[in-house]
Amino acid sequence: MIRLLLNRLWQTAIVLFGVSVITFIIMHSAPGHPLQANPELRLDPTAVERWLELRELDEPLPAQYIGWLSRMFRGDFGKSLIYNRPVPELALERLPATLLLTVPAFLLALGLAISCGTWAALRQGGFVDRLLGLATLAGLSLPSFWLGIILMMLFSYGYPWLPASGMRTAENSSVSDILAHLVLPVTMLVAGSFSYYVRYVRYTVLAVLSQDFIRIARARGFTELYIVFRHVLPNASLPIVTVAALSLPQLFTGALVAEYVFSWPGIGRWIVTSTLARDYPVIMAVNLSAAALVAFSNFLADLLFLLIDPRLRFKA
Amino acid sequence: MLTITDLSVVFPAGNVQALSELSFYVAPGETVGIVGESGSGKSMTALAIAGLLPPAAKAVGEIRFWGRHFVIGVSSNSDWRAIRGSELGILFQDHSTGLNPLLSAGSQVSEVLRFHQQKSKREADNETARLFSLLGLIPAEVRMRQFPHQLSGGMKQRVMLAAAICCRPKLLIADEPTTALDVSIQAQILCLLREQTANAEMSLLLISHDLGVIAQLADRVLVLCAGQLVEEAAVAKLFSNPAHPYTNLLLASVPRLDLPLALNVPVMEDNDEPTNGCGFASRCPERVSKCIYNPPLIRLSDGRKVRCHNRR
Amino acid sequence: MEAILALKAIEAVYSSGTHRFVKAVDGVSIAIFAGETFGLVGESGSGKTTLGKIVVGLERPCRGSLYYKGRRVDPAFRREIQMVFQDSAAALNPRLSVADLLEEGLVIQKIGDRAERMQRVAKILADVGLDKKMLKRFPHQLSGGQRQRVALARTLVVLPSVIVLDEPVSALDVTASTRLLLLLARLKEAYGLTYLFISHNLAVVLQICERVAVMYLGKIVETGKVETVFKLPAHPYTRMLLDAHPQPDPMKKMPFYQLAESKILPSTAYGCGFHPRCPKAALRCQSVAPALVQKSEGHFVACHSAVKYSIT
Amino acid sequence: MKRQQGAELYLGIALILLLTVLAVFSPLFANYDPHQTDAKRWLQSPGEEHFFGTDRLGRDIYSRVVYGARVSLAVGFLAMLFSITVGTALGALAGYFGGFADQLIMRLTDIVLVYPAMLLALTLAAIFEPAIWLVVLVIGATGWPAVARLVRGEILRLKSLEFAAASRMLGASHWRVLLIHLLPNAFGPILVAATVAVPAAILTEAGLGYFGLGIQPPIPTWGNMLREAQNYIRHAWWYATFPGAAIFITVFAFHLMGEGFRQRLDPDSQPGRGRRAYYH
Repeated sequence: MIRLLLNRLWQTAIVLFGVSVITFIIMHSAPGHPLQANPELRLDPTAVERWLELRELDEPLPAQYIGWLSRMFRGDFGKSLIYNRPVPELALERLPATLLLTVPAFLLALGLAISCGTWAALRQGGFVDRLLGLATLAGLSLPSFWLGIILMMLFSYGYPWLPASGMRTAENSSVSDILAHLVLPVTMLVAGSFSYYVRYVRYTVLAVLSQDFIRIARARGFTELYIVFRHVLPNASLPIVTVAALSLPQLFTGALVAEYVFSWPGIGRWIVTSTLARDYPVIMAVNLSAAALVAFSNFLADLLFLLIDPRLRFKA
Repeated sequence: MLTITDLSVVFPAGNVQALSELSFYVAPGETVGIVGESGSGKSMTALAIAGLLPPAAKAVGEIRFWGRHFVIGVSSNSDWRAIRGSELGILFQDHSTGLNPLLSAGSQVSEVLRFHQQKSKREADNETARLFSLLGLIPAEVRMRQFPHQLSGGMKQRVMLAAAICCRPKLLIADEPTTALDVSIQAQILCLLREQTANAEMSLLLISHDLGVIAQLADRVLVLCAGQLVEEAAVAKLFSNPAHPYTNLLLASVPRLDLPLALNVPVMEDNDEPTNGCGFASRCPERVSKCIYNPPLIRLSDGRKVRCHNRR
Repeated sequence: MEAILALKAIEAVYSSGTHRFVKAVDGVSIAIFAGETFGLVGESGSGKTTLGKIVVGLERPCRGSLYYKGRRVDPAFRREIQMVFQDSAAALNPRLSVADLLEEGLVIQKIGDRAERMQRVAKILADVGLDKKMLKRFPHQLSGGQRQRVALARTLVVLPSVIVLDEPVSALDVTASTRLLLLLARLKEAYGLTYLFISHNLAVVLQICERVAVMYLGKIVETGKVETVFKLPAHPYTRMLLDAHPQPDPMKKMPFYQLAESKILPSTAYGCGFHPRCPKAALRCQSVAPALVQKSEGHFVACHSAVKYSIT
Repeated sequence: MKRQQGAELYLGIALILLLTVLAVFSPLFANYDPHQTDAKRWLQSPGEEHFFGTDRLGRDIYSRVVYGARVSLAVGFLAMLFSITVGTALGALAGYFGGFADQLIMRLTDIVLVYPAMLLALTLAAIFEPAIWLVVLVIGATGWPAVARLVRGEILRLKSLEFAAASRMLGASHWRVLLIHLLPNAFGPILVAATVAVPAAILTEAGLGYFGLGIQPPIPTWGNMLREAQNYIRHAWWYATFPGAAIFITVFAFHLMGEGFRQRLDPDSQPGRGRRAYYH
């Protein structure tokens, strides 16, 4: 088990190294002077100077890379060209809003998917199963930003029930006001990831159901409910945990789009606007930390796997 | 004790008649063997008795089990559930994948006891430990705590046996219980089955393609060919003096340690076209013209039953 | 007489999760003579399949050498030595027709033009007892016995002199198995073949082999003429295997089997690998591994108690 | 009730054919020049003259949607070709030869897979001048690792079956085994991956367009039409609805086809067919 863990840790380290190299290469392959490419940007001249200085163009590439990496390690992610403030500071300000949006969406999508997917698998070929099959296919086909726009047109403008954008109406608004703002972006996020999860849950549960020990559990006279909760779901949970962890990049992307469409004051919208404005320090820091976050959470999923599965726990 | 009447199983999708009008009984304490080649309908018989037929199968027939009456296709799943695991134990071949990999061996036996006999966890664990020792899973406390992947194939099959007989069923159905095991482990499992059926006064329905296994354990044998019962006889009579040419072929084909291989085994090409007549006719050395009609099952003077035009 | 194939002190190691290094094959020496059928028996984990794979070059030994027709050769694929696998469904590419499958060996070896190749394919197809109409079929359209014959024919097209048969009949029904065994005997004469026949079924080995080696945990524990080894087994393990074989005869019930399954030690441990399960185990069996010594003409055994018997 | 088997497949294929015809022969279907502006007729609601209404510059939305199919399908197919080719080649090499090549390729897929694909695409599109080949490259570059892993798994599974070994024994070279025995048997899953890769690429392209980083106006793409539309959603419902619906229908058609292929390949996982997963 320890060996497995170390092996995964080692792989994660390699991945992080690769991520840093790729990010660095992308940053350096930007043609010409990136700030000149955008004459529309009105920038603080000192920031431009600092940016050029940061690039250390006179040094050889490996030296530049090491310098850049060591600054990253020290927590110096550079300053935003637009706000002229350290990147982590800007990110932390926006983190709560993003978490408020993504965590409920993630839990809701996963919870709904597990219950619906299990139901569909148990009634394989039934009406619910077929309906869900078609609905999730449609859900996967919906461009999320378009869904957001349609939701906004319907429920904010067509029928003015819900606020169209932002997180709160006024500075000191109530909890219910924030909740009302949450409804549309969360719906948009859930629609996409639910379809993705539910198909996987159904597939996994079907795979477990076809295993011999389920047939044998039935031969031992257990009720269906008992079999589902004691034998099916624990075994299905292993792959579901993995896929939930692997879907984190999609969740990240979802947040980007949802926050942009609904002007949600979180990290995602900031990333998109920074990218559009070619705010390089922000773009690079965000790419690096997003990839690192995903790599780390994959590692955590492996850990969780080790805890659940005795086959791995008892390996020498 | 167990009576099966006119059991037929059809798979409409593939137009396959898996079983046709099979009738037999199992007396209390008796071991009945069912033998036949793959596709002869052996396993379907086991599944039908337990009400576990796949939904793609269309089946008719009646089953009487200790005064209970089941009509296949009519009786509901909860009717069967009343006997499965408690009065009717089932042991399958798949020892390698038959246990839940996430639960310890002991808990997979004790959960059966707790479910059917409402025992407390401690009572069930004690009973499981007793059963483990009895079946040679020793030291029982250690084996109970182990997970399936830590046990050998033979040990897993013994855990499965423990789970099947822990509620002292009146009938145990063993479907190819030793097929995937090494011969030394197979011998152990067969001895355990022999011992358990004798001590616990449990009937055994033993399904196997291996005539050796059948000869060792069965009191009475049913021979299935292409979904039909072609011969039924006490084990000694069947092996010493087979009545049906199919039984004869099976016996001549099985390699033995004490006799050379019968080089005159009739080697006939399989015919894969379905027939309405005798299912063995295409391979039968004694085939006559009327074999294109299905012969009836007749009772011979010595009590055995046979389905062949040439045995009148 | 010179051996067509000789193995000298072959060792093969594989690493597994539980034991870091297990010797799958531990110092095995075998000589197989031209035209004979040499049986290799043992239970799962005995290393018999690994040995077969080494012979054909599918696996590399970490020590030892291989002699073919008296010349030392590298362990690698060679046209003269072919293998037939147990699972015929996995051994045939499902996307190729029987004709393509049979022709492949000729195409690879660049033999003949298309017409010549098809002629040769047709002859071999007839030799293995398959109809010409099979040429157009795909593996999944064949029965298990037919598939196994196609697999056999596929090796025959390149005219090998040695064929390793790895459990060729264990997945087949008893009648199909008998037919394949008879076919193997016929082909041996017709093509001048030598077989290395790997099986766990002693009765099958008795029927078809002239000499046999019994393997236990990577070592040969007994070898000799089949009649000698099976009629007068000198090693307790061979004795046990023979006792455990369920005889298809209700009059010959197997003896009661010892239940306790001791932990099977890997062969890296000292002493005789079989001693934890051996009824005759003495103190020195735990510390000193017995060597394979001659007991009588051509009959070798690795057991302290058997050797003592022969010396006195 | 008996379900029509393969209905998804045929419906999907029919829709895709229709869309392809639409894209190839756009000028025949469009009744206006998609670039022709008309200041007097801006933001007209759908009617007899303009089926889908007009946009902020008075251009005909229907014609622009028809022309937009060109970009979407082209990017979808090209990006799919890129990721399938690269993914299959690398996955097959990794799975068949194992060892160092396998380690290298798998770590490379790990690295690409931890990047949120849309973020990477946004970054690359922001740094380089957006052009159609760049969009294809960016989407293909994020799509190949999933294919590589799939193919590697298939090759590993097939390699463990004995027919590869049997062929080696007959004297076949590694390339022969890989190309004649293994890859053709992996065809099914690769086909399914291909049908999934196209809609994924179309969605990403539309997303880039929506963020303003895809193919640039004035070339009409469904993505950049949605971007223009978003400031008018309060007043002109048709502006955003039709380009979005076009994306949805296209992507749905490919998903239907993929589902159809999957059902043929793996009937077990499909409703009401195959090996009984669950019975009483």
